Amino acid sequence: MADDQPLLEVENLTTKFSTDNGTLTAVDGVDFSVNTGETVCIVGESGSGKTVATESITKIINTPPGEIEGTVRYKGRDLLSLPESELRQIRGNEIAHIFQNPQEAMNHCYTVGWQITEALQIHQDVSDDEARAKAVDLMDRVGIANASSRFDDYPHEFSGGQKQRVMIAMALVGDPDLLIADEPTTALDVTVQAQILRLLDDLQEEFEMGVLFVTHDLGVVAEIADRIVVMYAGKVMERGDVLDIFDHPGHPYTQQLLECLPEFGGTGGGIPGTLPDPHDPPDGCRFAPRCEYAEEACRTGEQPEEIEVAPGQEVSCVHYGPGGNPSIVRSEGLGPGDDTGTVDGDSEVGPADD
Amino acid sequence: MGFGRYVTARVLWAAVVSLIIVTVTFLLLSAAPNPAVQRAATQAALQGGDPAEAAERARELRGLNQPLYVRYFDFIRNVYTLEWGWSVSRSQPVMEAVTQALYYTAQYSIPWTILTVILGPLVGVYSAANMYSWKDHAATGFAFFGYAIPNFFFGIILLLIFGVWLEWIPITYKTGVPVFSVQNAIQLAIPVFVLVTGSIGAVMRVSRNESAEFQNADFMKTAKAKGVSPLRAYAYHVMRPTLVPLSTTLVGQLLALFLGASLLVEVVFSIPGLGRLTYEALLAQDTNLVLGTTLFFTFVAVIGNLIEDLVFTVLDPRISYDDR
Amino acid sequence: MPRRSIEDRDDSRHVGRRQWLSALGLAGAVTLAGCSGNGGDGSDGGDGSDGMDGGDGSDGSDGGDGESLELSDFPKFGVDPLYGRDVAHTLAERAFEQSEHDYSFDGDTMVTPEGDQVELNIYHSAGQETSQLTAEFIAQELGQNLGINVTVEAIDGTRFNNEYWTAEPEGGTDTVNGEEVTWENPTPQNPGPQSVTSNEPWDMSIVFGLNTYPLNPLTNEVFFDGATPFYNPVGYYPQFNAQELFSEARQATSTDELREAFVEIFENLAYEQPYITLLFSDDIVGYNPDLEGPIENFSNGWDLPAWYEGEPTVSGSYDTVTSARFTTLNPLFNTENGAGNAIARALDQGYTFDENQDYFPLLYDMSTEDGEVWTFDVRENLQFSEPYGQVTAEDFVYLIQELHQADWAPTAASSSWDGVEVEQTGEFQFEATLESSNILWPKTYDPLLYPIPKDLVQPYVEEEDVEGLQQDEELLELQFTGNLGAFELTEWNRGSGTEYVRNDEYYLRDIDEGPDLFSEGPLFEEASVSVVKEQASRLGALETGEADSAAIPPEQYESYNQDDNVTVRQVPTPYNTIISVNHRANGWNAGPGNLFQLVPFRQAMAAAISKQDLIDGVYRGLASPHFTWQPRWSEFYPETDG
Amino acid sequence: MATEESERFDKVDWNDLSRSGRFDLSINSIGMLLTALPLTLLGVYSTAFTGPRTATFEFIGLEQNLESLDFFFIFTLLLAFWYLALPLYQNPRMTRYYWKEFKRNRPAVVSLGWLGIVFVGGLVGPLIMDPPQQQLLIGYQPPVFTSVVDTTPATCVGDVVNGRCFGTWQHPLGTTQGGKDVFTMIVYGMTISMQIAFITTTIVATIGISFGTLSAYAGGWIDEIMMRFVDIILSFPTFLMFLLILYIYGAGLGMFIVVFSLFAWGGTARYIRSKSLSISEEEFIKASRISGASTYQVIRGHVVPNAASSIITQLTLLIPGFLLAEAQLAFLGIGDSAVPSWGQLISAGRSDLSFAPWIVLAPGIVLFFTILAFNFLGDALLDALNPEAEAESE
Repeated sequence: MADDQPLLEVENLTTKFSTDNGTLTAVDGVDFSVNTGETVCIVGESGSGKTVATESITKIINTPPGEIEGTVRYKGRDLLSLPESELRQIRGNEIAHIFQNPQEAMNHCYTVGWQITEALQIHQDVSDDEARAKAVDLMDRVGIANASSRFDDYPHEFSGGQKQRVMIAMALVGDPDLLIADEPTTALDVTVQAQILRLLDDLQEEFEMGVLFVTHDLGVVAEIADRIVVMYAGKVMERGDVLDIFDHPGHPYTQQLLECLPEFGGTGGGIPGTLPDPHDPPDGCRFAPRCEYAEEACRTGEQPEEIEVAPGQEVSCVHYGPGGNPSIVRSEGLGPGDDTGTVDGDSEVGPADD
Repeated sequence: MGFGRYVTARVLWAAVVSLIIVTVTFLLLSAAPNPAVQRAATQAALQGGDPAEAAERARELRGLNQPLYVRYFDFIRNVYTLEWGWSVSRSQPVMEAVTQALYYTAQYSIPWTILTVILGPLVGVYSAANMYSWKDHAATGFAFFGYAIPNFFFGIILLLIFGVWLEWIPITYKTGVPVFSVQNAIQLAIPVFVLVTGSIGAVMRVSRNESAEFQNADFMKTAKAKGVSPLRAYAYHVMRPTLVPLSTTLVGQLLALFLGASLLVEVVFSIPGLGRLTYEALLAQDTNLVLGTTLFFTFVAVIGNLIEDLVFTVLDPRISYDDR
Repeated sequence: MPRRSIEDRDDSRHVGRRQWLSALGLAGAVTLAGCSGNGGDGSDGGDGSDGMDGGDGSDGSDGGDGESLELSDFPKFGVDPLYGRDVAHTLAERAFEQSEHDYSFDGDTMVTPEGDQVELNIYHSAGQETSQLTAEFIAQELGQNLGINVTVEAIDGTRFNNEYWTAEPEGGTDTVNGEEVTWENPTPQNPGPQSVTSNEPWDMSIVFGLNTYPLNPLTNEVFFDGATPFYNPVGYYPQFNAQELFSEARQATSTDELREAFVEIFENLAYEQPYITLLFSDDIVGYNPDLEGPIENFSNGWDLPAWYEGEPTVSGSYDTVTSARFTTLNPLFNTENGAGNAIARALDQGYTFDENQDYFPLLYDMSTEDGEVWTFDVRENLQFSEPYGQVTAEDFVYLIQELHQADWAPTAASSSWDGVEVEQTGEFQFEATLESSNILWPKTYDPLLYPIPKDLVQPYVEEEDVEGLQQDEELLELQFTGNLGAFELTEWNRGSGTEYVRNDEYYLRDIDEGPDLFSEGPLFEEASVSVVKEQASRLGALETGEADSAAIPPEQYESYNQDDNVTVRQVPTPYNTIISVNHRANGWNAGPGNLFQLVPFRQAMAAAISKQDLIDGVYRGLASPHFTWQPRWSEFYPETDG
Repeated sequence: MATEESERFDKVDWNDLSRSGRFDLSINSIGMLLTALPLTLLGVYSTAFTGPRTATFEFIGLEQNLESLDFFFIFTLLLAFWYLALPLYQNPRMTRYYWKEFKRNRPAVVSLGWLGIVFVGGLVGPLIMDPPQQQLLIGYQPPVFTSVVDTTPATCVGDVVNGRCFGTWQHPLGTTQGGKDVFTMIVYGMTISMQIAFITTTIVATIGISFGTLSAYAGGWIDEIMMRFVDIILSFPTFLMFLLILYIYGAGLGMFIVVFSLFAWGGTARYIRSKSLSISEEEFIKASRISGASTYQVIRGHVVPNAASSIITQLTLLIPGFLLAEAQLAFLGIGDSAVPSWGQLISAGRSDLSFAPWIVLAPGIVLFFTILAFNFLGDALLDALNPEAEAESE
């Protein structure tokens, strides 16, 4: 695998679902990439298609009813074109997944140890004792007290936080190179959340993994993300380095997202309006109906191309495009600790909303 | 309260239940006129003796004139020491009659139970796996067909077609045939088929509904993410949780079917099994044999329920023993 | 007085049939517990008073309205001219006059004194298709021709016997034909005068058919010897002097004299219809076509050892199917016909009757001069199995004296040896003296004995241990038979039947009487009797050759007759199909009095039911009309027509 | 895809709750009383005053005779009408909702149609068709459109063409050995099946519900004893017990129904208990308790209606068992042979299967369809009536 090539490269990923009332496109031509040792965060409200995107990478989504197009190059191989049997070799062994709700994530009828060693033994020819030893020390590593005796306990005998630790152990038992974490801490209370995040961070270095982290909580993003990809209604609005985006968010949606955070000087208000209907998404920019700077151009044609507005930072917004006036949108001064109070730039230029 | 204590509690309870049922049977039968006494009376009358006195002697001979509770106690003593007395209508000890009949019943009920316990859940999970597809409708259709068609009706038709017309299977059941021979398999093929179609329906339906829920459970997504193959996912991750609710209904279903269905299949295919033994014992009003067979079925039912409880707790670790 | 054992007539009775003398033929396969009994009526012989000589039957005096009906001595009711609505009405009206309550006809319906329609019930054996159809046909005919509303009810044979047919014997006295008659020793079948009744009331029943004893009609005195015979559940009071006629018959010293005496008895029975006689149904038996030996005669199967399949060489097996299980194979206590057949395969009895009803000696030859003293000459080549050695007269004498005549052992044959003096007169000879002469004694089957080793029975006799004797393993599994049976019993599986293997030293081979094939007998390697409950399975087994013979229901006679892999034989039976009408106090529940007690009313009922339609409809023509207490083919049938 | 907001079973209607005092009966109960009273009077009259053989309606000239079983059957019909059919009419929105759910399951609709036929046939049949008459001479007539070799029937009603006797419309499904018309016997068999279905379900439902709710609400050791008693009932070998009782005290359809339903309510009781335990945990029960509703009102107003959907489903799945048991007993020759049920017909025709198959096939297939119909109906009810299950599998 050439060094310069990213660990995971997703191009034009599209996932559609055929339901009773027409086809629904949850992910509509999304690209992103993850390098080894890097943590990429996909951010967006729930229903923005971020979970579907991650689950389409290794085709965990059931097809039918789902259809997945585009290319997902992992270590140079396009996973989507692989036959199921080969893809199965990669799941759990090369690419691991942890999910949001640890309570339901484990089968109540089997011991925790059995479920962890299962992940290992279906891929590698490892004897039971070896597998047990590896699992126990991993459980220990993820912070489960007296792991060797807890190995034979059942899921209902663990707390939420412990269960998530077990899930992490289960994911890492196969020494994966890429870890996809789909809102792993959302269901946990805040104190446990912090521990889990720090654990993930340490493990990332120890296992030299790439981490694709999905969350809607910008607090979490700030803490662990290297790069972030902002998704809305199935499309990428903005991507870039975490610090750049937090300092000077380009896309109005990102700006509003950041405003929701009190510690970033936002007023804590929510974003007016609701998500568009995925069955027939609006023309032009997906955020146009809820965007205060929306203009006629925003509501026609396709989602605007992503334009590099700063080194490593791209935004998909008409105003930055050719003939657009970025000053309308681009507002300086919004950054950590700076409380200019004013919400946005000179509001008199763009019509508030039509 | 710990597995050990729980098991003993259930076993004790099983013994109490069997005692109650046995007592009810005893009372029912002792209320019925005893044919042997009547026969003795007519016998004596025909020989010019005094019928009343002969009836009294016969009753004495059989110990029927002692007070009820004395008869009841030595009846219970006999029951639990397995001396079930002599069967008049079969001229052999009741115990021997029951074991001999059991030998034939076992030959078809063991394969029947195994097939039902294996095929039932498999077909159920399979049809849940491709819910609402034509495969699902076919499987449910088959299950309902088997469940709905009266087994004796189905039996006589199959016997006519395969026995009389095609002559593939013997019409009368040959007892002399060695148990594990092909000939025995042939002659038991149709009875077992009739019984399995009858019992598989209920099991299949329960397993289909139960496994449908587990199919979309989160741990299935985890399993897929771990790279577990669909086959293994179903075999382990869906099957075992499905067996939990299934086990409660499974044993109950099989027991209910065991006496009824087996009796009719034995009558239709002239298999000298336990069902027919009970039926003929009742027709001949052979008190000892009726009690013997009732005891047997009671023990089977009671042990069945016991197994059901134990299996239930073993299969589903979430159930702790205190709140059972 | 000879006593009878009651047992069931299993409908698959066909080959090697042992003619157990049965007073009661169940029209169904329900086994009735064997209860043999004695005649019990100390008939003191006719006192010569010339009571109404039954036969005159002349009408005249009690002529009803409409043309006066002339009844011959031997009237044949239920067939033209004595069938139909008018004949039935005339006879019924005669009965109305005799009865002190004024029943009458309101148009076509018979009405009680209060004016509502006469309603009676009729019982038939539950689960027996033919029995149900017959009952429904009778109900229809009585409805049309006598305007009686009959409800048909099914009942199980055993329960009918216990609750309706028999009763607690009470005794008592009553006037019969103007004479005082007392019931000295009442029996459950004749508990006393008409005032003594069974627990449950009933009007009519076709549950039981009775045996008419064509071989030795003398036995029929058990039914009709006056009002107090051993067997009279319906409480029939004969109006002719039955006792006198039966005692005359007993004096007869030759068959002609016997026939002479019985003509009058049977004419009276035809006239008085104690039981409404309907028909004699034949046994229809299907056989494997290449089986040589079965005949269409009452003694079908007596020469079983001479039967063979295909070539007259020892080969193949002879398999039969039966519907009812065997309760016991212990020869001393068995009273079932089906089990009788199973025992007969492995153990011969004293003698049998060949196809022209002549005595054929098996174990012993019987001879007599005066019909009172009978000598039994036992064959000398008879051997029990080890360790019991040769069969001698001592075995038989010991068996009779210590078992059949002992009161502690209720053996099946005990009623046959009551009042018979037995004495051993030689190593292979013994004599029996009867209380009164009976030239046809062998034909009553009373002197028919099973050979039982003395040493086997002795221990039980000393302790009078009945249960031990009944449960003895050697007796139950017929392990003592030596060379006394055509086959040896190899296995008795209680649920599925019996299996036998050929007996290589069968004694019959070196006797000189009988067909020459006996010298090779039996010509089958094996034999089996399997219990198959489902009639469809029995017939299926016959068709596919799994069974060599099986009983066929009348309605399938036609189709099996044309089926080329089954030959069908019609075997006549002595069992009749009758309507028993309850003369006793708890009979006739339609209104006051009891019209069943009146002869003309019973004649009206007999005339109201078309025998031919019944035979064609239910029995598919495989039965013959039944007018008096003898089948048409019996020597003692009153007429010698056709 | 949230279901459109409809008036839900478990909606708490406060004013309705406060108004329904103990004696203020809903019109359903009033209707029930008004119709059940004359019925009981007629019943008393028929059993006490008329002789065993005179018909009940003789005083008005009808010669129909009602046995005690018929009275009980009519009573259950009234019950079903007032408490099942009428409520569906009373709240149309809910009915429409359930009908929409139900319609999706095509086989269930077909089976509902079939059961409708059997129900109507069972009720109206015996009134318009006189009971099957035995005519010996026309035994074994083949069904219409079919023919049989002419030696089978004694005489052929239809025409005989080259050795084969053809069926006629006079006996659409042929005749039995005794000449009884199979079609009439099947119609009469429908009445028996309906009687079995309705009466057993009523008995099982009443005992099961009362036992279940009582033990759920009594709690503590009472609940323990009751549940242990249910254990005993469940492990009773019912079939064997029936054989025993039957043989000593005689078989009759009434006896069959009583014995079988007395042993069958165990499952329902246990089910209702668990259902009412789970329902009583729900908030709205606590809410109504706080507002002063007595235990009776809580059970009557909330627990039973909520459990109603599962009770109905459970019962429809019990009925096939009873129908099958009756047919099995008839086949064994133990059933009451005077009762013209399908089982009796199968048993009567079984030995003629090889040459007169229609005698067995007709009732067998009808019985098969009826049992199948009840199964499909039960399943469909399970999905349609059970909102939670519906939401779960969304």
